[in-house]
Amino acid sequence: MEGKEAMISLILSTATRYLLPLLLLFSIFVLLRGHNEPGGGFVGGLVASAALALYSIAYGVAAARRMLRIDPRALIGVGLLIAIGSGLLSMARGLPFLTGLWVERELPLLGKVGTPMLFDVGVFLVVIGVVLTIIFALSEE
Amino acid sequence: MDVVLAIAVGGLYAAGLYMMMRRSIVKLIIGLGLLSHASNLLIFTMGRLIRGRPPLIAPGAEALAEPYADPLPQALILTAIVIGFGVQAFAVVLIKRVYEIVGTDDLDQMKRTDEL
Amino acid sequence: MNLILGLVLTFLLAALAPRLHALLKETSGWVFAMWPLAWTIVIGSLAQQVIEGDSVYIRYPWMSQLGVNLSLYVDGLSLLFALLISGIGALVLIYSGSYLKRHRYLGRFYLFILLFMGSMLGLVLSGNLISMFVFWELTSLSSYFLIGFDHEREEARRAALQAMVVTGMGGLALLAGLLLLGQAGGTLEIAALLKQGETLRTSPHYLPALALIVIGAFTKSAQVPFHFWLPNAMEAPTPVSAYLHSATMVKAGIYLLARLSPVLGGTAAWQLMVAGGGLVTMVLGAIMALGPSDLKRILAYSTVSTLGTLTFLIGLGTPLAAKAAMALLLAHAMYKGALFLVAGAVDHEIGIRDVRRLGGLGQFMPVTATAAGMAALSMAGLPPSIGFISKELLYEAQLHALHSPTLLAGTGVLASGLLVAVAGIVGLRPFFGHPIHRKRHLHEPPLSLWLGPLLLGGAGIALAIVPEIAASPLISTAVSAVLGKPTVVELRLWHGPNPSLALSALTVIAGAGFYAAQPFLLDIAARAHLKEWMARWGPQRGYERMLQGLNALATAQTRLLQSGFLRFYLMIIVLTTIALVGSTIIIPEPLSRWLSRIVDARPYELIIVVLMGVATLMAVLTSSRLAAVAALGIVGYGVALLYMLFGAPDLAMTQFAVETLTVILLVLVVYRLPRFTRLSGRSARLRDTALALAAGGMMTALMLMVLSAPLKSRLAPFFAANSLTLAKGRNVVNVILVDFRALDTLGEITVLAVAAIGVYALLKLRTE
Amino acid sequence: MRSLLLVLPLLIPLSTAVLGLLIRRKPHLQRVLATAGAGLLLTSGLGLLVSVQQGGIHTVQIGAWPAPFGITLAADLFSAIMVVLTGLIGLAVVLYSLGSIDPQRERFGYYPLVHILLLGVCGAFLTGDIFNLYVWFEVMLISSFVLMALGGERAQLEGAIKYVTLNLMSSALFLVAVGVLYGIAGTLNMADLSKTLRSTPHPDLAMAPAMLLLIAFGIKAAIFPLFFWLPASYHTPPVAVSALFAGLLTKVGVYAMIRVFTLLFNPQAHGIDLIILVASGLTMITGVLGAVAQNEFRRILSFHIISQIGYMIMGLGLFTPISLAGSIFYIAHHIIVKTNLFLISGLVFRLQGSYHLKDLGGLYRKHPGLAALFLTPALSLAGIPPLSGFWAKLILVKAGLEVQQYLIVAVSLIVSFLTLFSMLKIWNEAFWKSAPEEHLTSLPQGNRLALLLPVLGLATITVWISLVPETLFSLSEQAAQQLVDPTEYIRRTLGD
Repeated sequence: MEGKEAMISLILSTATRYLLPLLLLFSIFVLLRGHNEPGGGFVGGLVASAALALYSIAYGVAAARRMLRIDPRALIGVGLLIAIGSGLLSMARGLPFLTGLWVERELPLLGKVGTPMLFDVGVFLVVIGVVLTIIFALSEE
Repeated sequence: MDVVLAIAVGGLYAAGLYMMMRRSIVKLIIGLGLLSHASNLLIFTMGRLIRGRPPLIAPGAEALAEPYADPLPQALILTAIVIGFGVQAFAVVLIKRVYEIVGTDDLDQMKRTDEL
Repeated sequence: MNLILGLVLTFLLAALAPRLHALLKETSGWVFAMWPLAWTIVIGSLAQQVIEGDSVYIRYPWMSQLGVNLSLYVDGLSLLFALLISGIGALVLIYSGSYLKRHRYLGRFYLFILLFMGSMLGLVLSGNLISMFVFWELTSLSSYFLIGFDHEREEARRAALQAMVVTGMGGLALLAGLLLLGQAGGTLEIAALLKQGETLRTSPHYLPALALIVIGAFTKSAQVPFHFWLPNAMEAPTPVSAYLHSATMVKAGIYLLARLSPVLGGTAAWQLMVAGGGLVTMVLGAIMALGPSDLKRILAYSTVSTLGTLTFLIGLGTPLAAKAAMALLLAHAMYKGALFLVAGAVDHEIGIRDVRRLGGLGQFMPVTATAAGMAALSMAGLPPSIGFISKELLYEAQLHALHSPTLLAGTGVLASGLLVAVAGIVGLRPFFGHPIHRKRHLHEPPLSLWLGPLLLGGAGIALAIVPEIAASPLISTAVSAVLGKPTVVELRLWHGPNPSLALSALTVIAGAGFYAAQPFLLDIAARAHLKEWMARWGPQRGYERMLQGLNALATAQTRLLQSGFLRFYLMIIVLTTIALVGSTIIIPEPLSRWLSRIVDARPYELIIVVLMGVATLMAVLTSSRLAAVAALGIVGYGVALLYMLFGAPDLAMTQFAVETLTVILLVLVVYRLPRFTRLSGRSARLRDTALALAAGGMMTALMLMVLSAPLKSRLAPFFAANSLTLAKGRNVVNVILVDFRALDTLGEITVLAVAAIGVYALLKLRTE
Repeated sequence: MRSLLLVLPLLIPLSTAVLGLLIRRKPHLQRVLATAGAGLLLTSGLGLLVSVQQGGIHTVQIGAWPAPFGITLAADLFSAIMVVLTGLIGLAVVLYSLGSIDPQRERFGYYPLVHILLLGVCGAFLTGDIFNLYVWFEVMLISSFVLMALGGERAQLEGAIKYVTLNLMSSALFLVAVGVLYGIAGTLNMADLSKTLRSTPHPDLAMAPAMLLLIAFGIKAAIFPLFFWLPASYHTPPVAVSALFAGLLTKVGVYAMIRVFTLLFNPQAHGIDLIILVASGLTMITGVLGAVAQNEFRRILSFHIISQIGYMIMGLGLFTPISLAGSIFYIAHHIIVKTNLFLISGLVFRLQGSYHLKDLGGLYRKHPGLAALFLTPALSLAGIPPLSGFWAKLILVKAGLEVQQYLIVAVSLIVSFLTLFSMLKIWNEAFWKSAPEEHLTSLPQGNRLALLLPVLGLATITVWISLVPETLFSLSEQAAQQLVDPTEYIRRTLGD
């Protein structure tokens, strides 16, 4: 029995090692394409946190926290800060809060870049922070 | 189809409310879940149903072509789902703690704070 | 203006009184007395002007949008009251400093008594109904604190509460009445209202306003059946009883009735309520005064009787009655103030207030005895006292009343006769005869304790001997104000043999009879179980029952409503919703059209809905927690599929993801909780099913109602047209979320953040 | 400038909260930040009020999207008054918390939660969009959930279950109402909804969402028969939290009710005004009877909140300019007084270690200053003249008499008497009665200032309103005028 569990955990941890970067990359893809295709910060954030949650299952919460380096609660703060900041940029220009500002030229890979996308990044980070805070705390029970 | 959904929403409300009126906190949570599904589906139906025309502007087009599903209720529901998730997560953990502290899942045993 | 400043300064002085007292210590009573003395002088200096017929009227806006001003209106009536308040106030302050010497709360006592004095002055000087009401309530409040002065005794607290409850309820009636009056007259300014008695008496608001105001006045002035709080208020220190509960505050109701009599008076309703109520109180108060043996309670009941007489006279409303009322007011303030202070002095010196255990004190405290004797003379209505003059006037008014003068005079003689006996009991008996008390060191109280009674008692005689100096002019102007027309009153001690004099003689004889027969009468009362009967049926009992009833009602109601059962709360909310929302639902379409709209559904859509239905039923019926969670998840996925089918891929993705996460969370938590057990009975389940189905049905009906009308979205076309061009995004839903309505999303992620903080805190923070 | 003034009451608490989350390991800095944030919020609110009073209704289109397509923030005088009150109560409660909240709660995000609550409240007052109002309600709600349960004591959790469940019912109904409104009118901007609903070919349809909102806001406002969550829970968290809730939360429900039933729906249609009046009377009575039945300081206060909500919606039910002004005056008076009473109950608890009247006593003797501090808001709440509560009551009674609604006037007067009665009960037991045992201590030296300053400050404001009621009343009157005639609000929001 013990051997079987160790086997599963070995498979899981190996799989996770390869899956994690892929899933994180995918989450960023979902985030970025959201402005034009289904997706966006929220779903992207969920994908990323699923990946990290998987990691915590495979290696334990402590390891996941170490790997993440930043406390998920701080991630929430940072995400919120980015979201607010994206709205404040326009105020600096005398426009109302949360007015979209866009970089004129299209950038390679990203396409049109503007503050609404920055806002979505904030959403993305908040979602990761929130889901991980909850899952880590529950797993540590 | 909207009539079918109206009936389905009514059923979800009935089930949700019935579950909320039980004495078990677990049923209470499940009832809340059903209730939030019902509300979201209600708003979705209220925005009127359009089959298979998501509000995505086709490549090359400048604007959405008619007919399209109303994007606004979708955005509202999305917000509502996410808020609902946050609240639900909190509520779930709350009942867990309540159970741990009070030692029962029977809501009828939790009326000390109301008693004279 | 100076008067307003004076009022403000009085309150300021009250606020500072505890501190000042701490500085002044022993002399504080004398020093504080300077302030009312100054008031007396100021008011006195106004007297000349007012007596000449000029009333003083000052207006200072306070809440002018509502017609509330801090107005002052000084005419003869206000003048008489203000002089009594400030004059007696000075004496009482001197007295208190000594009476309560070294009491730990003497500083607070000054605070409340000065607060009271300011309020009482404000009340009688107010020229606006509402500002008068403000002061009216403040007198109740200060009375509350003074009755409960000795607050660690439960009786004192109970008496204070009782006084507050009775006068407070009356106060609210009064407020309503005053506002109605103001509405009928279009102004709250007294001066303006006084000019439109005719209009007001014919207004539809007249009767309710009158009734409400009379209730207010009757509670304050202790008219039967609201009188019971006054004897109980004797829990207050004696100077308070002398000042508030005989000379001034209880007369506020009298003042109010007199003040408004030109406006409200003269009608049959007025006479019935005011004169009738007063008459009953006059007689019953006098009878009840024979009962107790406590000096202060005897005095309190006799005060009730006199207040009844005053009310009766104002209710009668004739010029003769007004004269008698003002004279009696003056007389009563003098002699009753004096007698209370004497009672206090006696209590202070030997610690006894029971008349049965007092006697022969005159040889030890002659000055006090003299004061008591003079006051008793006035109370008994014997010459040469102002009490005699007022009683003669009372009889004259009664004999000249339009209706049943004989009966009225008869009751007058009865009540006055009883009061003669009472005067003997409280004013003479303790000082004459054999000393019952064998206490050593029995001696005259200090100056500050006898000065007040002596001056008041003496004034009762002096005012009668030379009425033209002060009494006549003061009463003339007061009567003019009450009658609303200039009137000259000349008080005389002797106006020859007339029916009134005969009645006076009769009164004295009756009084002597009552005095002698008192023990016998008490015996009869005891045999008739009068006390027990009163305890069972009296108004005091009514008050107690009211409080008990209130508490019982409150408890029962709270137990019923705030039962602690969450499902009961939910049920009520659901029922309310069904009732209110259900009432708005209209069915605009025939059934056949709905059927056709059901038919247009695709088979796979129906399959999803049916599956959702089955899962819902499973969630409800299963006895396994995990099955219920799984069923909830299936419903969620069904919803997501529906979103997918009807053009909402973003929603579908989000729903899938959130549902998965929720199920995981639920599983993590729920499997540690106990299994489902059937907790509620069959009937409860049936009831809840019915309720839930009704609510669900209503929601369906609501949706059908809305769906039957076409929707023309004002917003969707704008988003469709501008999402790409202005907001640079092809996914309109996403553009709405991060741009068009980004503020919603900002709120949404804040909610998420808080939820995470909450979960974390719930799991990690343990304070217990 | 104007658009900045409108956004600041959201940005200040939000930024304060977020920064607070980021520096949660530095408790000292947290406290400074929380205090500064609350102070700034009050300042910005005052700025907004002055600006609105001078320049009329302010609006800003968030994201520069024209109304009704984006979200509009709008501040009329009513909103501005409410924001000022929010700032005031926020500051008072944060100050009090400095002296009373335990370090554990501080570590777990107490101050950020308070500021997010303030954010939700301000958002609700300032938004001109019905769905956005829902979102702010949720922000306020979730932070109140967490504050309610933070600490995890048994009573807190039991209270929280009911608080959470019943408030979620309210949210669900609110959400449904928004969905239905969109299904009828196809718009969410409240000014636009007002226009659309007034010209809709199906005016009857609008009554269903009107009723749904009445119930949803009725639950939040704790009116009869929807108030059960309040007495079940308000006495369970730390007193600073109770005070914050007592002052602000129910009033957001009242605000929303007044806003919706002046702007969106005509309350005189479909007998809504009558429903509101009946509810108001029953709310007053059941609330005050609840208070009479209680024997615990905070529970008495909790039930009084309910009965006084009755007065606030009485003004709405009467629906005259003066009655609405009365409601606004009442709200302002009540927020200050009720918060203060809760804070004072906390001081009493600190001194005697209990909220139960039977365990209390002797405070008048040992702490006359505290007694005076209690009497000011207590007598004001009971409507003793000339305190602020008297004026509030007077306005409403006068308004009621003017439209011949004698029954509700009688009820309001009787209830004010019962309020006095139960306030005197507290006075009698906690202050006059001698202490059951000698356990009188004094307030801890270090925290004295933090504990007393807010109490003193709020009492001073009460006294000021009492002596100079005209200022607040004329403000309320102007605010009511804007509510009665919403054309200006609509014009400024939609910009045409």
